[in-house]
Amino acid sequence: EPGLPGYVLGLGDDALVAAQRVAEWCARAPQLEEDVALANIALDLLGQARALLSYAGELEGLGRDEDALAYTRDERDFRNVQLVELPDRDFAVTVAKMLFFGVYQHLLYTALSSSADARLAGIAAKAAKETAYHTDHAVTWTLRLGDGTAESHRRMQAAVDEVWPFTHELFEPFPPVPGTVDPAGLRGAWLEPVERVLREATLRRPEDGWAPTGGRRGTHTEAFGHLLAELQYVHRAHPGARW
Amino acid sequence: EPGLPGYVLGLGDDALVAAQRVAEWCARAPQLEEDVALANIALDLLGQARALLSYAGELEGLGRDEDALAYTRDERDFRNVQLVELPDRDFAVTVAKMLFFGVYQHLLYTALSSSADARLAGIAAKAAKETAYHTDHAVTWTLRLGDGTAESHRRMQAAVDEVWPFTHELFEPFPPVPGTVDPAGLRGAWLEPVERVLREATLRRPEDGWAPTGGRRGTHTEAFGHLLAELQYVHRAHPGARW
Amino acid sequence: EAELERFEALIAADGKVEPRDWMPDGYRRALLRQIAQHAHSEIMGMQPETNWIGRAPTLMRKAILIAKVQDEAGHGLYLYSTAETLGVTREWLLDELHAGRQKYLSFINYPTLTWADVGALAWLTDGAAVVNQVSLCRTSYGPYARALVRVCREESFHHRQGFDILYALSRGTPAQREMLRDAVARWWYPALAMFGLPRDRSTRSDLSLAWRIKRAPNDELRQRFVDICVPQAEILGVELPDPELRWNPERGHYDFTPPDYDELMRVVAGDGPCNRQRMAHRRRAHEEGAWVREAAAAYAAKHPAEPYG
Amino acid sequence: EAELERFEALIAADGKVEPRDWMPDGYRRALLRQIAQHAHSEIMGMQPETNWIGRAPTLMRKAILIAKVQDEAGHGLYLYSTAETLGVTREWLLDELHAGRQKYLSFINYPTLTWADVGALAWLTDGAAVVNQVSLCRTSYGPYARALVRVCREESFHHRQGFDILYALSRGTPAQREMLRDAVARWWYPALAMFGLPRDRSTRSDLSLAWRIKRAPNDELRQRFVDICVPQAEILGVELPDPELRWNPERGHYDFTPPDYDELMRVVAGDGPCNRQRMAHRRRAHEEGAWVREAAAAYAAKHPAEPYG
Repeated sequence: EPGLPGYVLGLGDDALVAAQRVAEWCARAPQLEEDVALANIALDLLGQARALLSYAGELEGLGRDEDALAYTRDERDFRNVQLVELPDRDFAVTVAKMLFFGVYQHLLYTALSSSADARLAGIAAKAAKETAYHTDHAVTWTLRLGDGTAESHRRMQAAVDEVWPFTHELFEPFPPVPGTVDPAGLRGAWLEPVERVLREATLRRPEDGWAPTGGRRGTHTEAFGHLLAELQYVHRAHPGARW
Repeated sequence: EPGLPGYVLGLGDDALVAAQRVAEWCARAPQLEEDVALANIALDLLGQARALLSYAGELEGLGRDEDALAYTRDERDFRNVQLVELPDRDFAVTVAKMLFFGVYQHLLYTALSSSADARLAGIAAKAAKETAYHTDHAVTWTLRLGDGTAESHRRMQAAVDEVWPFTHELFEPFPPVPGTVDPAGLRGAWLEPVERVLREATLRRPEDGWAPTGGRRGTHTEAFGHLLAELQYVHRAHPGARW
Repeated sequence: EAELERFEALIAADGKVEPRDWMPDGYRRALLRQIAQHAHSEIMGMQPETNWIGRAPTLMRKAILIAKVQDEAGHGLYLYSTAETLGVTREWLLDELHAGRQKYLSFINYPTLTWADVGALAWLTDGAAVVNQVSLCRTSYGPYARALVRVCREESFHHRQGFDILYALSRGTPAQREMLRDAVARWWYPALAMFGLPRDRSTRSDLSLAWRIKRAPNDELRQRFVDICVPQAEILGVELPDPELRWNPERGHYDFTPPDYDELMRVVAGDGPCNRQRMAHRRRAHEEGAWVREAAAAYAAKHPAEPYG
Repeated sequence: EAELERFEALIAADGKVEPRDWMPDGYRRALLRQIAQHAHSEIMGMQPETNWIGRAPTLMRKAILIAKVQDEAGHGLYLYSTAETLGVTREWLLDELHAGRQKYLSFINYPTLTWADVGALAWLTDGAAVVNQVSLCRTSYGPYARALVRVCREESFHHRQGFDILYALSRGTPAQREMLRDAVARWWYPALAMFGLPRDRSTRSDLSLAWRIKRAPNDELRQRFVDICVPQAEILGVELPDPELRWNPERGHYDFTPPDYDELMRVVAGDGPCNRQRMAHRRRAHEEGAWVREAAAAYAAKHPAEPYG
């Protein structure tokens, strides 16, 4: 699904799935400040998801609103990258995902905020500000965990190693569409701050090698189906109901 | 919902939910023999569930088969005891649930195998044999964990303490219905082997006190809704489909 | 003795006690118990709600629910800081909570079984909290009074959002209307019980009133709450689960059956449906987060904050 | 030397090598690699299937799937015992697996994304396994040959059940038929790749054939599998994802595009979509179960089994 609708849908799904995962931390974060911060980030991501999915639905022209897109598509129709769906078994994994994904989103939204597509530019301009905060937050925690205790260093390195392969998919080329920004051009700008933060956090930057992919074409990890079951269950159990 | 249909439905829901939980161990049991044994127990329970739910559906006379009952009822319509829905965070919890529930099921099915209701008697006779094996298995593990290492003793005692309060609900009286056995009469017969096994396993028999209840009236624990989301998702996502 | 007189005069004049002021030990203890219970209730109260974030049936409802939980975490932070003005640390307060020596509101020990519970919980228990806290805004301890002004504003927003969830259900499918009825039936009494024991069974209450930590008796607040709820329930078209509930023109209030205070005492003592689950969840989160907090402390020790400017 | 001659004569006469017989080191190594890979594949292969036990769309399908997974665990047990006849322990075999030094079949490193994958996985990969194992039933090592007879019978049952899942989908809703098409398209090549490298890229294969550990070359078995699948795919009304697939009357076989062997090598080397996930899951289960195994051992040491009679 190339074209603007597919592009916007992909970004919307990224934000939706990331929000669902981050929100899993609510009421079980390592400290109360982090309950507040993670809920805030989940809210920002969910706001982005709603704006993007609404727009994608309009572009598509089939009468699907944000909820129809979020709640009634099947797994194979979701276009998010695999990185956002990875299970957050450990707070360090959450931090690694937030760092890699946050920097990516921030670069992409910043570029998109001068898109010729005014609607997309507007959504992106707001989201660029939000993701600047998310990135700062992730950087802070990467430093604390990487350069904290031996245990936190070990966990953070393991998390970086685990998540790194999934960052390649973020920069897969997108066929040129007016108003969009091809993420393929952003990897250099992404590597620079990410490598700097890892270095400062005394963490090893993983080798590039294995590069799992497929999310943008609807091929997800096995964890994703379970996430969808949770996300969509109530909505699906009451077809056609309004809430 | 008194009467035979409600009685049979409750037993069927017990078996269904217990099967769903036990099957969660597949491919992650502590050893391969246990993968086989737990899959076997899950299968037995699922078989009981299918027979009982089919019969409950016929008694009810609304044209609901085993799948309609398992997949399209909402949380508040399930009649299982809360014990079976408790999450199996630890193998010791699984063992404790299997011991307490297995002995209960075995007593009840044995008594029901001479029910005046031939259909129920038939189901119960088969299930009585199966639950004898489940009980043996649970006894073996209770002894091993209770009288194994210090760590396993600690975990097994914690599991027994955690699950014990939920055993009271097993013996709530059921209004007299021809062909049924009131579980309220079974507690003495249940306590005898259970206390003996706990003693032999060097485990402390918990005090009776807190006695959570409500499952038979559709009031479940918060874990149950998540179990249902998993159980019913695919079925609900394709209303009316045949599989 | 002069100090006690000055303190009592201040209270009598409806003045505010501030952290640097002298205060009787009993006052400090009662206040700390009150604020700690309030703070703990905010963070424990997140649990029945987060149970539904993942399954919220629309994205807008999901966003509102996350925002509510975020507010509660924020209130928790704010109220722990308020308690710290009394010379304790958040760490100590959490230890007291985890050890079961300090309490949180009893309604939190009931389960949220359907989506309608999210609405009923907010409509009824946040509604009850607002009635309570509006009165508490005139509490005699300055930092707590100021904290409550902010908390109250957000709680009243939550209360309205809860009503809105239920209103949508009341206009929905038969299954949704049944969900609404069922949830309200289960949450009505836990909400009524939030106002605590009636006068004749509550000894602490009088002292708190005398010191103006609390500003109205439990029973008065409970009546105020019932009087507010009944017309709202009529808008929802939902029956409150009390056959004795009716307008009493002589009193100018609704008559109602009071909560089962024995049940309340059992739940406070630890034997509600979810006490063990809530405490285990809370302790697990705390224990599993220990390595993160230790890392943050170690990092801060290695990297003292840069001086400003 | 006399021993080697006797061994080779036995092989040439299609006799069975038994555990107590002398055998060349190379034979023992090749055999162990084969049996270990088979055993590991049984237990690792449970993972893509257990992923769907919780969500199986009918209770009958759920029961069949649990039974299948149970069979696989049973095969695992049986095959580890078979490997033990070669003088190793199950513990050592598991350590080799966990350390990544012994392999399992590559198809297990692909994800099961929809319910149809459960059917496609069984129809295609169990189908391929049957073709392979029917041939292996005549393997020269006695214990393995006897194990395979039983394994084969159950695999062929699984294969038919997989087909039955897909058949139901093929008669189902448009969404179900699309699910079927999609799953078959994704599992076709992982199944074809199960037969291993073609003759010109496989050096080990010749030796295994010479020793009659394997009884037919990879390419021959792959062709046999394709010839079996095509008419079954026609019954399902599903297109196999190969535009070159067509009957070749001269060869009396279907022509087809072979799998991407470079991809196969990458997946075997560890870079399939799910290698890391599968290994992490396996190691986690093993580690989290350590205390249970230790308890069982401690109990057994305290309570030696009662003597019989």
